[in-house]
Amino acid sequence: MSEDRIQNLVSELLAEHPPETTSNVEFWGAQYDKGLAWAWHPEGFGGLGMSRSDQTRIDQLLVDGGASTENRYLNLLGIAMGAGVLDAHATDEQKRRWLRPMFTTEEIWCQLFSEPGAGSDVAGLATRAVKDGDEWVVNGQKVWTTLAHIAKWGMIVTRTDPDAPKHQGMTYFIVDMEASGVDVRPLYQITGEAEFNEVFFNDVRVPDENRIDAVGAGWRVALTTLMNERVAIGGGSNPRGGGYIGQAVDVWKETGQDDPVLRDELLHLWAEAEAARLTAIRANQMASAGIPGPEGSTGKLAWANLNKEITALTVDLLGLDGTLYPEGYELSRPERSGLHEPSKAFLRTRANSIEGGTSEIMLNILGERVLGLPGEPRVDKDLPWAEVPRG
Amino acid sequence: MSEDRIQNLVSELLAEHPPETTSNVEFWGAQYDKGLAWAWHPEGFGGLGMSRSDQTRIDQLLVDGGASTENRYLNLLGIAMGAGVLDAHATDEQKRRWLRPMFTTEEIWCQLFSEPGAGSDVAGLATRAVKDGDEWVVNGQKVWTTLAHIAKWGMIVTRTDPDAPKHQGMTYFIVDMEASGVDVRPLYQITGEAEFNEVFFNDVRVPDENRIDAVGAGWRVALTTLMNERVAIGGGSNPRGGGYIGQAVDVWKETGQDDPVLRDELLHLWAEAEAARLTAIRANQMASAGIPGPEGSTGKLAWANLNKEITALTVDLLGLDGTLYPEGYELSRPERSGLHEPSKAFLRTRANSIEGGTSEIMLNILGERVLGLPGEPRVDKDLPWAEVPRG
Amino acid sequence: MVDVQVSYAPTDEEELIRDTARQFLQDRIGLERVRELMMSDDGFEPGLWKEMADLGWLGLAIAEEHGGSGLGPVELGVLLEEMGRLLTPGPFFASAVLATMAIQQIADPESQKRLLPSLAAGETIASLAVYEKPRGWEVLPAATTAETAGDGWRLNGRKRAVLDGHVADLLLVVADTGDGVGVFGVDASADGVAVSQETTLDSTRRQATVSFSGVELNKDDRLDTGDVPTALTRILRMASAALAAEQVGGAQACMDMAVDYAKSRYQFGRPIGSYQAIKHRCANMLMKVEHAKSTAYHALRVMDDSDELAIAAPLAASVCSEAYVWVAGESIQVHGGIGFTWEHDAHLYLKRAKASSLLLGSPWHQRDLMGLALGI
Amino acid sequence: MVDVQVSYAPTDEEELIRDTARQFLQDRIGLERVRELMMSDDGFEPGLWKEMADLGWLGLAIAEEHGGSGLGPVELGVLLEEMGRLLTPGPFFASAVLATMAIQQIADPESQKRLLPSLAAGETIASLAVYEKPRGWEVLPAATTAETAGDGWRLNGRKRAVLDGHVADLLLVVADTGDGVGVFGVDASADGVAVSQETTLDSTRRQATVSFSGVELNKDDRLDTGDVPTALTRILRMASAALAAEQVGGAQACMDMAVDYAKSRYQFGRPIGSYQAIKHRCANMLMKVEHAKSTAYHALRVMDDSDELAIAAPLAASVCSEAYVWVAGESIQVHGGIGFTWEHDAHLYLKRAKASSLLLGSPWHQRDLMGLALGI
Repeated sequence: MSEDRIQNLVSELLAEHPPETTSNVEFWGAQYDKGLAWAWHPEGFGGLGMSRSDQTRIDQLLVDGGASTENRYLNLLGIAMGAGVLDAHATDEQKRRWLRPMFTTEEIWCQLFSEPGAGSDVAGLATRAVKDGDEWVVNGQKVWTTLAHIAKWGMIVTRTDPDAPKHQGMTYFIVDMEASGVDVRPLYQITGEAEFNEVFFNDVRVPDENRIDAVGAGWRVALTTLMNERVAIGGGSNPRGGGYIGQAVDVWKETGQDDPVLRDELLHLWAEAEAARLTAIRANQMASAGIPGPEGSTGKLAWANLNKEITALTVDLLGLDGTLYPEGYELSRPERSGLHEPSKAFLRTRANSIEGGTSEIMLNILGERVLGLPGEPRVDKDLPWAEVPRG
Repeated sequence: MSEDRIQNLVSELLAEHPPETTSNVEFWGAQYDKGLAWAWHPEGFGGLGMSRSDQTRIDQLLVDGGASTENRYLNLLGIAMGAGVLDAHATDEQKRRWLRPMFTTEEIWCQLFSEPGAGSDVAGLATRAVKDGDEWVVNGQKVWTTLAHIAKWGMIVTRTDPDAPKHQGMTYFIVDMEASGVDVRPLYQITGEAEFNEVFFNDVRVPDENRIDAVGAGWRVALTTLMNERVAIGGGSNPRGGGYIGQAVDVWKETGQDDPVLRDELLHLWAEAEAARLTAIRANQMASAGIPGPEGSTGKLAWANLNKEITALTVDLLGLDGTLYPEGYELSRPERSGLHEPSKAFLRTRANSIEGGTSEIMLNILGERVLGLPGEPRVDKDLPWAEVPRG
Repeated sequence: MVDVQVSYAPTDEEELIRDTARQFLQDRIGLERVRELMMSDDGFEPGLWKEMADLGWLGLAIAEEHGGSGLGPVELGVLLEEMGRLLTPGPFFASAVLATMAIQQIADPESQKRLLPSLAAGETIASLAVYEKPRGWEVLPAATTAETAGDGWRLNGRKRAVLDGHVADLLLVVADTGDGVGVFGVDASADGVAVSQETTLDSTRRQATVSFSGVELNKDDRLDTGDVPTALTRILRMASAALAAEQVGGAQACMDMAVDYAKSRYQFGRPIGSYQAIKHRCANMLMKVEHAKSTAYHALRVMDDSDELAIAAPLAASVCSEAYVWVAGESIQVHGGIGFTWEHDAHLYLKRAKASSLLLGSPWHQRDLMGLALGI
Repeated sequence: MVDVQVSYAPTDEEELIRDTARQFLQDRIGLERVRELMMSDDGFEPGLWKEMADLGWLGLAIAEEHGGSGLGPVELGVLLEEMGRLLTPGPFFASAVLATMAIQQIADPESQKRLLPSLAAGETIASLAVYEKPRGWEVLPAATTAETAGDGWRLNGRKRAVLDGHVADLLLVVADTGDGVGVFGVDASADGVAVSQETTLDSTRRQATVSFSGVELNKDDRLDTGDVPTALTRILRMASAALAAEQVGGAQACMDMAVDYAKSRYQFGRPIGSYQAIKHRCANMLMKVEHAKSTAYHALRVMDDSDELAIAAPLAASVCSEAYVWVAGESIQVHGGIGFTWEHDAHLYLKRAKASSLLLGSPWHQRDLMGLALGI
């Protein structure tokens, strides 16, 4: 789509709704109505049938024009993942109902996949949904749910046919997080903070019109969600020397150390981090040049290892002071923040190799999907879900 | 058995066959005849029905008396493993035929288990033996065979029933390495030396009287052999600072280095090596105290890793000189030697994590047999051997 | 290089101590209770302390003439290993190990007779105040000074990382007298002593920063006799060996936890312990734990051989510190999401492991000491 | 810290060079032939050298005015990556990379005009004689001396690790003139020059020790102009970046070999690549190879930015050296017994990897240089 047309549409939007005199919610609403929210969506659903890269340009122009794009963070799971799911699987009625308030952040979204018994093996999930008239009755427990405590809508995958093989018997719904029977509790972590929630469903009634795609198509919809998640996470590319390696270097300098052994460890990690950073940049360049390659697949794994090693070294650099925990432990909800101070960062990053796909799963994916190595013998694949051993 | 009796028997032997005036072969023969070869064997087969620890005392007394026990090294595979196999599985005729010349080293023994297609999965071996009258006709290839080029007898496991499950269709023979159709070739390694051989069998005829235990009992006999092997290998316990870590320290000192980073790496490996060494000592003490524990099971794995890391660091300590290879590469048979010089040691030790059980297999064994973790799903267990996928 | 031979097979008495300790700790101060103390202000339970005294634990390594059981470092190690296994909170290590060793190694007979019985009886909680710098573990020279005042002393300075200093009655303070370094027994409640508890990475072992401003001391509050620097080196070696035993217990607990979970947790229809990624990790845990045990057991058994201890103590400290931190971290990984939650115990061990590895000298610092002893 | 932006996506020309090189090397000097040369006395095939000259490879990075193709380090890197993949033996790195870079960076225009054309044409094989010490990679001060003799020079000294010095016609010798350091072009066949080939860990890249006793040189045999120490530092950085590209090719080959074997080798009725122990190791190979590529490609693209090269070159050298050594070693492990035999190619790569990691500065030495550039 032509630069001009995009330029014009954005100028129009900015002229009609001057950011400085317009509330964010109002502005985002107008942006949606103009089809500048998800440019690649069809007209009427926040888009104009343009390309994803067009949206990048639009956002840039909006930022230049003084408008806020913060909604993409405030409602990350909705705008980055939920919208993709609706675009690919929802009816027009459903899109009309949900997309606009999602984009305006009037309605926050969360994702309800993982369960205590279904971590790496998400498709093993046990939360049941049973049809009752034109409603479904949901019972079960979800975990690791960010934003659940402020969310209006939840994307939930449920087990609707326990006698079908695990990947077939699932159905996907949008559940009202304010409905009765939904119980959201903070899930406190190693740091004492609760970034996540566990969500309990007790006879929660979900209207059939909130079902996404067909009964039994839940796994397909879930994969769309996860695909969009991978895009969302990506390789957070700090500038050189940014992130936790930068913090480690700062600590090294501030504490005026000169131990050559620690210096080599620091430089070793600096080199590994820079290699991972350059790899992310190279991967983005190759992707935009349309040259497929494996560069893009290693980031999550690399940064999980690196963050853990770097923050551990940073605590070591503090020496005796590394045995202290300045902030203290108090069970609390964290406010959104950047880098943690070293000892908290050391604890928090232990989860990097678990959250969003364990490193073991990432290694399987690299081995099987990228290198084409054969999978392991599966004992659960064709069994009815109800008969899969769960210990 | 009483100290006195052992004392007397040994004094007798030494008196009747003064080591200084008796050839080793003659002495070892007399030692066998007196039942002082494998004290725990029954009388008439080199033993007196004593205990294994009695033999340790006997050997000590013999050494004190100036006799040589070098046969235990010259014919290691025979005396350490073959004898155990015969003791457990052979007929009296077979023991009479083989034990004495084995002990005197007049007949050297070798072991024929591994095959190109059967490494970690020894039980997958494909060397066929087909009955023909009261002989068996053997065809196939064995690899990693030490001493085969000087051996008279080989302990070989063969496939006699391809249609039985892999562990059931095997039969064990003692094969004459001088028989026609046996072709022994040196197997050159990364260093250019050939410590091992590959052995080809082309229509080699083995009399049925050389069969050990029943037809189809080959795996059971093989396990006895491997059990005795584990005992033989054990945890080679150097004195503190001995072995390759000692060599690394010597290089550090001789080259008069002071790089603190390399020093810490050296000390790190020194500490790991000392920890492994102390563990071997503790394991032996616990074993003799009759206290079962896992201490004894980690040595092979630990030393494989350590030897590789230590020799790699030693080459690094040599710096620019580490790019040289003083001995040069010449395809040759090595003479029995102690420590290799650093760059050859670096190459040779790469095999430590492969030979005698790969580190992956050792980790499986530790995980499953020691920690009791469940095995993996097996796709080959109950299939007829002939139908097991081999790619 | 000499090869010091010692016997590692546990005696019946050691086994008895182990069983009793494990039973008592499990019943009396299991992880549930540890969590309560962990969140409490001082993380200390006087009742438990009294019971430990009655069990003879506080005087385990104190001579009978001073009211102790007269047992040795090996028995002490067994106790510490069991405490490490359950993260037992409180000043046991600070008072019954570190401070007690310090008094035994450094104090004159009179002072020992005066102080040790009340430590053994649990009436006095003592702690060694020796560190001053935020990093690096060199304890000398001391910036804290003790100047003569009348026939006594006046103490000025500031010490950090005083273990459980917030509940200590008696502080053993290393100070520069202008005429060499001395060790002073200071009543924590004396005028001029200010004790402030720090928030620690490991809430089950607290620390305090203690400042001394013009604290008046009597003549006989100076405890040291003989060569103080040498004694301090020796005390810290002995303490490192003792801490190593505690670390071994913790590492063992993390491994047991991980292995049990790997057997019972199913994903994709199989116990996760049947996957090599998990199985091999657990096997490596086993190897590291066994190696750690070997170094700790060895160090505890050569406490009286100062040449050997100079090698064995830093060896044990570096090997056990690294093993514990690694096993505790990998145990969380084996547990996956649940291992990262506050409610699960895995993180308690990681925090203890990491903090312990920096308490008496980091692994690389200990390796440096070992190298000096080895002439490398 | 500045963030230097460059483009990594290969141009069509680079792809063309890659395809041509891979094809030619595979056909002309595959691993079979490499093994023959490896076991030969000088490991050098003049015919191949001539063909490389005809292909324009020897002058790839030499200006057209001097008979070269006038291409840059990026194209050179592509060639080296392909050579590394097949362990191409011979003096390409020594002469067409290291010595050529040296002449371009250090020699006066006259000397460049005199020397470069014959290097580009393959008529002269040159090698840089700069190292003197058995360990450590500092090249200055030089113990080798050049004293004025008449209007020429007299050279005395000994250089080691002269790459492929046994087939070199021209030796670029760094020597102390008493008035600063100079670089001299020495005819390898001149009187007083003694070249002895060493046996190397990596038989596909030879080294010689060269001694100079009273070698008479003409005035214009002194090649340097400008600041020699700075130029030498720069040359070794550029060479490290180039070597990194070669290391990337070798690491990639080891990974490909291991992955292919893991797919085709069955044990216990399954391809060994279906076991996590093997699969995860291969996945880690992939990560290390991709990281190595990123650092090498970056360094090759910032050759003209000396500030950035001061960081990027040692970064690439340390990352690529460690990646190659690790991948080559793990590839042997994946192959099991066969990977350890002489007949299999795996060990050839391990030897190249280990030797290359120590050739221009070990990983820790390179990290030290990187740290100095980073102010760490």
